[in-house]
Amino acid sequence: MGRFILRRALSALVVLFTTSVIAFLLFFVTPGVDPAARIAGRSATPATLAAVRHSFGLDQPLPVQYVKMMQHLFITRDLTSFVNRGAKVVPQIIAATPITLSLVFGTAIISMVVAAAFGLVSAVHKGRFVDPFLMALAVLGISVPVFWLGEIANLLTQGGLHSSVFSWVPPLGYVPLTANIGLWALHLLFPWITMSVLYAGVYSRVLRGEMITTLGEQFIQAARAKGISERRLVWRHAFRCALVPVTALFGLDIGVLVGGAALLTEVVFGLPGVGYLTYQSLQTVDLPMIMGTVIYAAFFVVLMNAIVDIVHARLDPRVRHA
Amino acid sequence: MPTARKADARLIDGTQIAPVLRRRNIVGEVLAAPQAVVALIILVLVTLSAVLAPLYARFVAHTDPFSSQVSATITLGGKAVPVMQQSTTGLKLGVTPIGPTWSGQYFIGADNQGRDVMSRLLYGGRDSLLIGITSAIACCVIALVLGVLAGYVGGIVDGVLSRIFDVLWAFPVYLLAICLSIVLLTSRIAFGPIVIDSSSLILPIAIISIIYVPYIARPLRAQVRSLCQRGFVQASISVGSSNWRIIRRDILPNVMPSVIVYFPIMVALNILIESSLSFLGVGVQPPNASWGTIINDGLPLLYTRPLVSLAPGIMIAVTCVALNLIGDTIRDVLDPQAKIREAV
Amino acid sequence: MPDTMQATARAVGADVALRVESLTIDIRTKSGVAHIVQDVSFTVAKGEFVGIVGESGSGKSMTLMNLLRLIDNPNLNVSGHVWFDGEDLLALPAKRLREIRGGKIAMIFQDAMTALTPVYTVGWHIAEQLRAHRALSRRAARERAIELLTEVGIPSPELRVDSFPHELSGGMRQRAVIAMALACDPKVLLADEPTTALDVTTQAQILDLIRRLRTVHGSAVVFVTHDIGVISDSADSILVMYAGRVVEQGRTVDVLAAPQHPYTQGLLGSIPTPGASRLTSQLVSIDGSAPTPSEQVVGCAFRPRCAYAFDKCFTVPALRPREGQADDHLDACWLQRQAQMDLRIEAGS
Amino acid sequence: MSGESAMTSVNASVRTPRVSGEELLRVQHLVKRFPVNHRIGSRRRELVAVDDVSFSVSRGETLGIVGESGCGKSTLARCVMGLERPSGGAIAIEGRDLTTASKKTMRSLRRDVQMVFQDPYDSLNPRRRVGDIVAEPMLVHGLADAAGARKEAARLFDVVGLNPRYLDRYPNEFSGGQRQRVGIARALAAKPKILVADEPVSALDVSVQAQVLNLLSALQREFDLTYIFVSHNIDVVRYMSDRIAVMYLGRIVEMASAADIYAAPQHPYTVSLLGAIPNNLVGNGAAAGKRRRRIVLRGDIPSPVDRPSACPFEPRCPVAQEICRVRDPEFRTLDDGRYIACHFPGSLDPFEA
Amino acid sequence: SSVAPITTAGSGQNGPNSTPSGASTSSGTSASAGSSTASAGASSAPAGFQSEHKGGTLKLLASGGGGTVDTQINYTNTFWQLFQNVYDGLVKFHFGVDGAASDDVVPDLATAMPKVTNDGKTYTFTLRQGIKFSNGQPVTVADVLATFQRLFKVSSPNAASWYSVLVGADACLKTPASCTLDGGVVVDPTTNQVQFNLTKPDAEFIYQLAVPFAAIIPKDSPAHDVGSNALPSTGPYMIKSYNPTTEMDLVRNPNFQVWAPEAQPEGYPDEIQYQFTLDAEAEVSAVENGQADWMFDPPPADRLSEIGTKYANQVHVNPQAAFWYVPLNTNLPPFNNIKARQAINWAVDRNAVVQLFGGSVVAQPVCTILPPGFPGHVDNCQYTKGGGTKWAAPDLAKAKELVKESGTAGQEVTVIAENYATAKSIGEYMQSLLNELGYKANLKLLSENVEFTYIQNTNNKVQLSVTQWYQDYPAASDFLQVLLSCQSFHPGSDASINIAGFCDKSINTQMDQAEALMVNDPTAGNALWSKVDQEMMAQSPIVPLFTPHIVDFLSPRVGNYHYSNVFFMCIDQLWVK
Ligand SMILES: Nc1ncnc2c1ncn2[C@@H]1O[C@H](COP(=O)(O)OP(=O)(O)OP(=O)(O)O)[C@@H](O)[C@H]1O
Ligand SMILES: Nc1ncnc2c1ncn2[C@@H]1O[C@H](COP(=O)(O)OP(=O)(O)OP(=O)(O)O)[C@@H](O)[C@H]1O
Ligand SMILES: [Mg+2]
Ligand SMILES: [Mg+2]
Repeated sequence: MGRFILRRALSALVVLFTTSVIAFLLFFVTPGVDPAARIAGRSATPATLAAVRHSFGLDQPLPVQYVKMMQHLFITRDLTSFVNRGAKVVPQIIAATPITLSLVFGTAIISMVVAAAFGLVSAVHKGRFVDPFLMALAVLGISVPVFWLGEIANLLTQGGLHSSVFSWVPPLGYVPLTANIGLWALHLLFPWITMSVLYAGVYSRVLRGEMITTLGEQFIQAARAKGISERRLVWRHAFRCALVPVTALFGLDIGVLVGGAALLTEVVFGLPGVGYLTYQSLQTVDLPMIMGTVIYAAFFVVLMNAIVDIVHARLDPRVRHA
Repeated sequence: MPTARKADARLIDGTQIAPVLRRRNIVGEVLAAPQAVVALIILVLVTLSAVLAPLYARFVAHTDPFSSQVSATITLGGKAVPVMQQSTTGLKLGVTPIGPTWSGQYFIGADNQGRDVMSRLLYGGRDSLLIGITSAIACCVIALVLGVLAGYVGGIVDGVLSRIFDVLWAFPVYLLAICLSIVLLTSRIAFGPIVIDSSSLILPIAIISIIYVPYIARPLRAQVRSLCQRGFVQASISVGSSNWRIIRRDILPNVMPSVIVYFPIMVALNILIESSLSFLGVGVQPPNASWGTIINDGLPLLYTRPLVSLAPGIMIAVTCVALNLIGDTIRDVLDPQAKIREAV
Repeated sequence: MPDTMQATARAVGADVALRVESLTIDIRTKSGVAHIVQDVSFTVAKGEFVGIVGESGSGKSMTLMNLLRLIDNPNLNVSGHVWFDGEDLLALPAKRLREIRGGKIAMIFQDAMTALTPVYTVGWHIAEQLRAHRALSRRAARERAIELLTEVGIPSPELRVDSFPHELSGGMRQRAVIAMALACDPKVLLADEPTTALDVTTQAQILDLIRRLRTVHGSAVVFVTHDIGVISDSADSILVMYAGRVVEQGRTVDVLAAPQHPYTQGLLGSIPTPGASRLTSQLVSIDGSAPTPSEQVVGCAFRPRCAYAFDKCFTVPALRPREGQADDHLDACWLQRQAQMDLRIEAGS
Repeated sequence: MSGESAMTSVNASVRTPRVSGEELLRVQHLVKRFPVNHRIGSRRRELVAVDDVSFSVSRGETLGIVGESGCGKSTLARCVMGLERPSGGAIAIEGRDLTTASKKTMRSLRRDVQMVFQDPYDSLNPRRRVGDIVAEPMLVHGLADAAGARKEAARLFDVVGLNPRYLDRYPNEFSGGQRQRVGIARALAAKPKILVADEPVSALDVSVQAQVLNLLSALQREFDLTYIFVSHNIDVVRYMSDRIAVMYLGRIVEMASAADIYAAPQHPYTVSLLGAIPNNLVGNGAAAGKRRRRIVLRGDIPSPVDRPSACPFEPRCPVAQEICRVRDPEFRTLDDGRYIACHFPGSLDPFEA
Repeated sequence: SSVAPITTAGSGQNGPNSTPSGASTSSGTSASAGSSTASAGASSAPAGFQSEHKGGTLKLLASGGGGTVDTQINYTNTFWQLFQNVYDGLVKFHFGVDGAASDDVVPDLATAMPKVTNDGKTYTFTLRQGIKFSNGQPVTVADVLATFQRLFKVSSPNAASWYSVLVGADACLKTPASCTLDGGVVVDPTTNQVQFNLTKPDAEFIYQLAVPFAAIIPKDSPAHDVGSNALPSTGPYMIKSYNPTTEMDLVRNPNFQVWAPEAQPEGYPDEIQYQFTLDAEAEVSAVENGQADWMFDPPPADRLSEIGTKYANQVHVNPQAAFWYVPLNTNLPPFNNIKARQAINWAVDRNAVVQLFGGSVVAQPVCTILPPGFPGHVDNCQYTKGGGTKWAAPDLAKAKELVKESGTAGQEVTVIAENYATAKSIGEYMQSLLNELGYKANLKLLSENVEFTYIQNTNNKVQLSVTQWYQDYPAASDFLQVLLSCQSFHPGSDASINIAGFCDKSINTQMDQAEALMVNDPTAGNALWSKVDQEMMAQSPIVPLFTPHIVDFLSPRVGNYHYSNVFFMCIDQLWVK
C-alpha cells in the first residue's frame, strides 16, 4: 500500500508540476496581461509601473517567480490574487469548494438515479419499445449544450414565467447548506437538473451497455440455474457487476467536475463555486488564482484517478486479478 | 422430413468445404438500422443547408450576414420598418432587433447587429460542421500517432507520452481551452511566413483538437498494447517484419475501426465544445459565425428575442443527436465493446 | 420422430430421472432463423451418467441450458418436452421452474470463472444457492457452505469461503461451483464441459470428485464435453451430437467398441491413442469443418465431410438401432453395416 | 480422403524421420523472469517463468514439450523464437547465439526459426488477405518480389492443402483448421530450419486436430524440418515427438525419448501426468496388459512467483521424502541417457500392480 | 457577460475610473470657490434626515467585486461609489444632493475649505476634533500625514501622476518604502493644522484630495495592499466582511456621529449587503422580482425595454461625464495617414453605435473629446453630414473619397475590442464599417481586463480599438491631456494611455498653457481647452462615439434616490423602509 501511494503521489506530483508550469508559462507569453499595468492605474507613469512590478516581484526571473508563487501557495498558503489584491487564493478556493461539491454531488445523485433507472429498464427490456425510447432521450441529453439548457432554464424560471408558474424559484445564487437546507436545495435545483440532463444521458447509455454485456455473461445463466428470482438476478448479479465500471468512470468525471469542469453551469446559474472562480480568474487573467485553480483541478483529477483505481479494485475483483 | 430448407439458406455441397463467411458490408449494416438512416438524412440536410447558405443569403434573405445592418429598414406589409427598433413605450429604453417575419428576409428575425439570423444560422452550420469535422480529424490523427507510438514503442516514449496525456487530462477542458485561447487570441502567431490571425478558424480547431487527444489516445494506446500481444503481431515480429511495416500492416488497420467509431461522436462532442467555448467568448471569432457564436450573440437578446439563441441551440442538438445515432450504429456494427467517453 | 426412441424411454419407466423429447431450438437472427438444436431426444435414468460429445457449436450447451430454460432471449424458440417428475419443464410456470432449478436439477458450467459472479465471495454464492431453496439463516447457510467446501476437498474451507472467485485457482473454482451445485442435493446434475478449461491433472481431480459424489448423492449426471476420452472414462451412456442433431447414442461401451456413424468413427480415430506415434500410426482426419447453424446442409449434415456420402444422404437419416447392435445403440446413418466395417479397417486402429 | 495434395502426401508413407544427429539448436541455462505487476499494496516481485532450462535439438528431430498450464512452455518457445529477451542463459542456432545477435544476424535467425501459433483466430491479421500474410516473410526477407511471392504463396497453399483460389480471401472466411494451415504456410514461406509449434492444435476441434497433426508430420518429412512441439496434451506430444521434455514450474523435470517417457516414466510428475489421461477404451496404453496407475495429485501447480528452494513438486508428490522439502533436485543424466530432476527417480511405479 | 462600461466580473483596479465633475465648475479659483460652497453647505444639511426611514437591509448586486478594499489602491467605480459611505477625506464632494451641486467640494474631516497661499502652492487645513475611526482610535493629524505617505508606499495608482505635485514626492517615488514627504505635508499636532506644499500651483489638487485615494486612514495601517481586510473607517458604515468573489457586508460604524451633513450625512439602512455572483441578466431578474434592491451593472440590452416600460418608475437615467471612443494609431498604417483617420470620423454612424448601446435614451452621439456639459466643452461637430454643431449623419461618400485619396484602401486593419456584448457589438460594427470603406478588417476580441493594457502597448501594434474614458474629476485636462498629450505616450509600455500615440508639439504647448491658466483664470483656461479639443479633432487621432448615460434600476421598495455627478447614486441615502 505504501509503495502504491508513493508511486501515485510521485506521478501526481509530476502532473501537478507540469500543469502548473504550463499555466504559468501560458500566462507570461500572453501580451497585455501584466497585472502591474492594471494595478498601476489607467494613467500610470512607467515609474509607477516599475514600482508595482517590483512590489509584485514581477521583475524577477521566471523560475524565481514560479518558486516564490509555489511557496506562497503551498507553504505559507498566503498567495494573494493579483487582481483582487488581498484575496488569498487558498481560502478563496476553500470557500468555493463546498458550493462546487454541492453542485457536483447533487448532480451525481440525480443523474445516477436517472441513469440507473433508464439503463436498467432499457437493458432489461432490450428490443421492446421502452428501450429505444429511453435511449433516444439519453442521446438527446448528451446532444444539448449544457450552458444553453441552463440559459433556457433561467429564461423560463427567472423571466416571463417567474410571476406565474415559477414564482417559487429563488433568484440565482447560492445559499449554504448550513444556513438553510431547504433554500440550499431550491437554489441548486435547476443547476442540478441541467447538469443531470447531460450526465444522466451519458451514464444511462454507459450503464445500458454494461448491463447488456453483463446480462450476456455466463454467470447470469449460472445464477439463474440456482433458481433465484429474476429480480434478484437483475439487481444482485447483473446490476451490481455493471455498476462497477460505471462507478469507475463516474469517479473520474466527479474528479473533473469538482476540479472545475462544472464551470459552465456555475457561470450560468451564478454559483460561486470553483468553476466560477476559475472562470473569473481567467477572465481577469489573474495568475495566482489561475495557478491555484489549475493545481486544485489537477489535484482533484489525479486524486479521483487514484481513488477510482483503489475503489475499482475493491469493487471489482476482476481488476485486482488482472 | 425436411429435405430442402428455405430457398435463401446457404447450401454447402461436397465440393466446397470451407464455411466461407461473407465479407461484411459495413455500410450496408449501418444503413440497415432505421435510426441511422434518419440520422443520415438529417446530416445530409444540415450539410446541404450549410453548403447552400450563400444562395439563401443572396436570393432569399437578400443580405450580407456578416455586415452590421444597424440602420437598415425593411418593407413589411408595405411599411418601412427599421430592423433595430427603439422602444417607444415607457422610458423608451433599449433597442430591440426585429423579430421573426416568417418570410424571406429576417425569417427568424435579426440579431443585435441587425443581421439576418436565418442566414447566419446556415452560415454558422458551415463553421460548426467544419470545426467539428476538422478538429475531430486532427484530434484523431494526433491521437492515433501518439497512441500508436506510446503503445507500440513502449518504454520511455510510452512513459513520457502517457504523462503528457495525464497532464492534458488533468488540465480541465475549459481551463485548458480558455488558457490556450487567451494566449492564442492575444498573441499573433507566426510560423515563418504563415501568420495565423485570431479570426482564423484554425485557432478553435487547434484548441478543440488538442484538448480531447488523451480521451482517444489513451484507449488507443491500450488497444495497441494489447494488439502487440496478439498472435498476428507476434507472428509478424517472428517473421522479421520491420516495425514500420508492422505498424502499417498490422496495427493501424486494426485500430482504425475504433477511430472510425469514435469519429462521429467526436464530431458531435466538438460541436458542443465549440459552442461552450463560444459561450465563454473564446470560440469562433467574428466575422466568422458558428452556432455557438450565434447562441452567444443571442444571449443578450434572450429575453426579447429568444429565437436568436434557441434556433442555433436546436440546430446543435439535432445535429449532435444525428451524429450520436450514427456513431452508435457504427459502434454496434464495428466494435460493440468500444467504450467512448461522451461527457464534456 | 422415431418410435423406437419413445419406446425405449417408456420402457425405463419409474427409473427415469429426466426425459427429453424432440427438443428443438431455433434462434431468429438478422440473417434468418438458425436451427441450433433439432429433434434431440434422450433419457437419463436415475443415477445414470450420460455423456454428450460433439464438436464445438454442435448445440451441446444449448441443449443443456434449455432443459432449464436458462437463456432469456426473446429470439429463441424452444419446442419439445423435458419431462422431470411428471412435469414438462418447458411448459412450467416460472415460479415452479425456479424451485426445480438449483433445487432438483443443478448445473455446473464450463468455466468456473465465468460462472461465478465476480464480485461475490464463494461463500456468498453457495449461501445464495442454499437460501433460494431452504429456509436457512445466514449463519447456518455459511456453515453449510463450509461443509460443502470441505466435501469437495477444498483445503482450509473456513478461509476459502470468504475468497473471491479470482483468488482461487481454476481447479478450486470448479470445485466451488460443484459444491454450489450439490448444495441442495439435486436429483440431476447437468455439467457443461466442467473440465475443459482445466489441466489434465486437475481434470482428473474433478472427474474423480464428480464420480465420487455421484455415488454418495446418487444423482444422475448429464455431462457435456468434446473430449471423448473423458466420456469413455466415466459415462454409462453416450450421446454424439453433430450440427444440432444426435447422430449416435447408446451405452458407452457399445458405442466406443463399435461406432456406427462415420462421424463417431472419425472422432475416435482423430485422437492419438495413448502411446501412439506418427511413426507408427496415422490419425484419421475428417476434412473440413462442421457447418454453422446458419448454413443449411441438405440432408445429412455430415454429408459434405463424409467420405461415404451417397445419394441417400440428401435425406436426413433417422436415429435408429442397427441389426447386430444393442437395442439401445442408435445411429443416424444411411450406410450399410458392411461399408462401415471397411472404414474401420482402413482407419487401421 | 480429400482430393487435396497435402493429404495425399500424408498418406504416402510412414517412415522414420531423418534425424541427422547434427545439433541445430542449443539452449543453455535459459532463464526468463518477469516483473510481476504489482497489485495494490504488494511489494515488487519477480515471476520466474523459465528457470535454468537446457536442451539441444538435432536437425530433423522433434522435441516435444509438455506440462501444465503456466509451467513456462510458451515462454520457452517465445524465447527460442527471439520474441522474448531471455534474462539469462544462451540460445544458439547452428552456433549463432540468439541472445547476443546483432540486428542483422537476428534477421537471418528470424528466418531460420518460424512459429505456428496456438490460436488460429488470433494469429492471422483479420484485416489482411491470407495471400499477403503468407507472402509477407518472403517480401520481408527479400526472397521474392511481389509477383514471385504470390506465386510461391499459391504453391504453399497447395502444400498445406488449401485451394490457391482462396489467396485473396480474408481470414474470417476460413474455418479454424484452414486458418491453422494458413499459419503453417506463412511459417514455411521463410524456408525455416526450425518450426516452433506452440499448442498448434489446442484451439481446434477434435475432428480438425488430426488434419493439422497429419499435415505437420507430412511437412516435416517433406522439408526435413526440425520441430519444437509444445502441448499440454501428452498423447499429442507423444504422437508428434521423438523426444519429450516434461516441464514443471519453469523447469524441465524429465527429458527422454518419447517411447521411454511413455513406457517407463521416472519422475513422479510424469507418472501422474500419464495417469491423469482419461482412459480410452479404444487403445489400451503402451505397455499392453497393464493399467496405468491413476494418481490424483493433491492441490494445484504452485505459483511461479517466489518459488521455494525445495523441490517444487514436493507438496504434490506422493513419494516425497524429507530431502525433497529441503533441496531442489538437480537436473542430471541417468544411465540410460535420459535427463531427470528428481531425488528419487523411478520410485513411483507407473502401472497398477 | 455584462455591459458594464467600466469594470465587471471581478475586473481589477485597472478600470478607468471616474470622479464626476460639476457640469458647472466654472467659478473663480477652485480654492475660494470651494470654501464658499463649504460654508453654504454647512448651513443647510441636517434637517434633511428622516429617521422614520432609518433601518432595514439594503441589498445590492454587482457581477463582480471591485478587488481590493484598500482605499489607496482601489480604482474602480464599484467601490469608489461605496467608499463614499465608508471613508472620509479632508474634503469631499457634496453628498446626497442631485445635479450641479454634487460637483462641489465641501469640507469633511477638515473644519473648512483650505486656505490657499503661496501663489496657490500651499493649502492649509484644520482637522476636526473628536472624530474616531471605526476601531475607536481618534483621527489625528498624524493619520493625515501617514495617509499621504502611504499613498507612495503602496504605489497608489495615481501617486505619480496626481500627488507627485507635492514637495518631497520625487524621493517617495524613487524609494517608496522610506517615504516621508518631508516639506510636502506638514502637520502640527498642537494646532491640528495640516499644510500641503506643492511644487507648482495645481487647479486640480483640491479634487484629488476629495477622492477615496486621499481618504484618511489610521497611521498604523500596513504599508501594503490590505486586500480584503478593510482599513478602519470614519464614515457611517464600516466593511464588516468582504469576500472579493462573493459578497460584502457593511454595517453601521458605532463610532460615527454626523459632523458635516453635506459631506457625510447619516445613512438610512442598518446594513448594506453587496453580492457579486450574478451576471447582469440575473441581476435584472432579481431586482424585478424584488429579491435585490439595486444593481451596479447597466441592465443588459434585452432587458432595457422591459424595465423601461414595466418598471418605468423604478428606473433613473442620468448622464455621465464619459465617452466611448475609437483611438486610431497615428503611428501605424493606415492611420498614420490623416485622411484615413478623418475618413473614419466621417464614416462612423454615431446613431448606429448609440443603437448598439441601447438607444438614444441611454447614450448620446458626440463629436468632441470633452463630453457635453464638461468644463471646456463647446458644441461643435467637424465630421457630420451637412455640417452643424451637433452630429446629424455620417457622410460615407466623403469617407470613401478620403480613403481613396489616402491610398490606403485594401490594407488590413485589426479592430480590437473587449469581449462583452456591448463592446463586442461596437467592435463588430467597426469591422463591418471598415470593410465597407474598403479595408480588410479583422476583429479581435479580448478579455476586458486585458484589452485596456493591450491596446496601450505599442509592441502589440494595435491599429484601431474601441475603448472608453470616464472622468476622474471635472477638469478638461483629465480628458485632453491625459488621453492625447505627448507626456502620456510611452512606447513599449503597457501604461501608455495615449493609445493613439498622438503627439503634436503645438497642441501640447497649448495644453500646458491651458493647465497653467486654470489656476487663476479657469474661464480662459477652459476656452483654450476647447480650442485644443477642436484642433485635436481636426487631426482626428480618435473617433468620439457617444457619451453613455447611467441607468439605475431599483426595487419598488426603495425610496430617496439621489444621483451625484461624481460618484453616481448615493447608496446609503436610499430608504428601504
Ligand atoms: N444468441 C445466439 N445467436 C445466434 N446463434 C447462437 C446464439 N447462441 C448460440 N448460438 C449458436 O448455437 C450453436 C450451438 O451452440 P452451443 O453453445 O450449444 O455449442 P456447443 O456444442 O456447446 O459448443 P462448444 O463446444 O463450443 O461449447 C453455435 O453454433 C452457436 O453459434
Ligand atoms: N509477459 C509476461 N509477463 C508476466 N508474466 C508472464 C508473461 N508471460 C508469461 N508469464 C507468466 O509466466 C508463466 C509461464 O507462462 P507460459 O505462458 O510460458 O506458460 P505455458 O506453459 O505456456 O501455459 P499455458 O499452457 O497456459 O499456455 C505463467 O505463470 C505466466 O503467468
Ligand atoms: Mg458449449
Ligand atoms: Mg502456452
